[in-house]
Amino acid sequence: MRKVSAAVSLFVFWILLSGYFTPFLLTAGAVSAILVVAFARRLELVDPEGHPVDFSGSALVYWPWLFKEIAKSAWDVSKIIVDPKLPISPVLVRVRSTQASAVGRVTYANSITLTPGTVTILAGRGEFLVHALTAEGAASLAEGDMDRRVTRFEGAR
Amino acid sequence: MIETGAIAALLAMMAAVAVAVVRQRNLFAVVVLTTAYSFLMATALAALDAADVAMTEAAVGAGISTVLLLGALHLVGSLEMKPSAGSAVPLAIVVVTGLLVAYGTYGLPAFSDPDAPMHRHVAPRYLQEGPKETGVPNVVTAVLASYRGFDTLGETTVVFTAGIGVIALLRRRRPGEQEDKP
Amino acid sequence: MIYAPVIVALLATLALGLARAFLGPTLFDRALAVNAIGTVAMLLLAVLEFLTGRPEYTDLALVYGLLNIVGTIAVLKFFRVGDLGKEGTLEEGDTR
Amino acid sequence: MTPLEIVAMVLLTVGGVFCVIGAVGLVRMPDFYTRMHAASVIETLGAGLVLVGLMLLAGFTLASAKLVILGALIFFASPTATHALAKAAHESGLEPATGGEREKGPE
Repeated sequence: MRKVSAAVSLFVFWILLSGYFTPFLLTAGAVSAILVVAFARRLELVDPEGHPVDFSGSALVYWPWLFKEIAKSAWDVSKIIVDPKLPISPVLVRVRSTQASAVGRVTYANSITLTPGTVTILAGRGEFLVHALTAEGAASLAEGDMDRRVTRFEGAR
Repeated sequence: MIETGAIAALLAMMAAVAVAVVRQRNLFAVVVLTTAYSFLMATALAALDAADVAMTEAAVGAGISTVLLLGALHLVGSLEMKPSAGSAVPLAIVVVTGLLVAYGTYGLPAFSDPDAPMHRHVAPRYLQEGPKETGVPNVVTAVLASYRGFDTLGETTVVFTAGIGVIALLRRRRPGEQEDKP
Repeated sequence: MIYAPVIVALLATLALGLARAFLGPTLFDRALAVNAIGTVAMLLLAVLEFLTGRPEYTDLALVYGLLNIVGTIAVLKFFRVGDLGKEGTLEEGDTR
Repeated sequence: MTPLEIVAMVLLTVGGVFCVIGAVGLVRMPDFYTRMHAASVIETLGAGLVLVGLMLLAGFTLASAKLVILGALIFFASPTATHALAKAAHESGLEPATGGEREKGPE
């Protein structure tokens, strides 16, 4: 099932990149997609981690929220940069992560990094080391709102 | 107009990177700066409408050659020695050669001149007959993959090697797989 | 006309990024700057393709994006492990 | 210019301005770790607005689809690269300049 969905996504990707719909080119695309999946299977790359299709539903809920957060904090960081006084108070904090799976932890770590103002330096089991540009940024991360949302994202498959 | 300005700005930045690369003694930094140079070069080429050359520059310049240069650094160490002789003579040679090359460009047809010999030889045939003779929609692809197929085979090998490099770099270790100790 | 401001802005970004790449002082600063330069070059390329009326060549920008991350990871991996052939240490779950 | 083009131009310009702000931060910030935050402004808001602006101009076409793929690539690849940089810097012993307190526990 996962293999079929991987092959279909690759074929759609081919069509998007090519933009031609002649029988020869479509067949070539389909054959390439199937061959790539066949090789990837031999390399053991088609697993829940390599092609996490199970999360597509909950991603539709989580990503819009994440985009909003990114825009908000990017705006805050931009204000700090253009401020002549450069009001930064960088801190290193340890943040709890309650995700059970590797994909969940990676999603949380990447969400932290994507949000300007906070970067995950080390991502361990249950705890991340995060560098924050301001103490306020670190404090709002410690409240754990993002953590809860990622855990929900991970659980809702 | 704005395109010309953008290309000029890109070329100026490339010149700045070249100077920085020459002055830098740490070879790690040189490799990193060379990558930036390749990105600028590829963007300038794309702005000049040479999409295929831009693609190759990005793949070879920023991709495979970074990896190869780093491999070489592993063997030779990453600090460049100070040159023993002064730099006046080499600088003079470089300046004279550069001026000669710049002078040589005045002998070339104007940029994108439709009457240039290059555009009157085989190009019209590729443009008109290409899709019919090869069945490939893109003219550049038709020339590269069909009319100059053998030539391209070598290039494809390079791109393929770059792909293998990517897989080697991003490969994940399975649980239980032993790392062979050096 | 539509594209002029964004092209000027992206060129300025490239120049500032290069300044950081020249100044260093650590390898990481340079790698960070070049990573940003790659992203901005990608955006500039996409904009230039629209400017010249060939929006379908955005594939090129995709190639940049892919190579950008490969280059960054290659430099970092080399810096940490000292050899591109060796595997990084990645035990299950860990990165501490 | 049509209204759509005006909206696209505003998005492109604002995106470009955020790129410049990020680059200014890249030059102004005092140490490597703080510069990372500035660079992520370029990769999120700057790149995002420019791509959305271009998508408006492309309309519902293949070019738009490619721009979406481009956006997804940045969305997934850039935090990975940033994290790799941060981790490598941390492991090489580069100390972040923090305002006194270090490594607080979770609240």
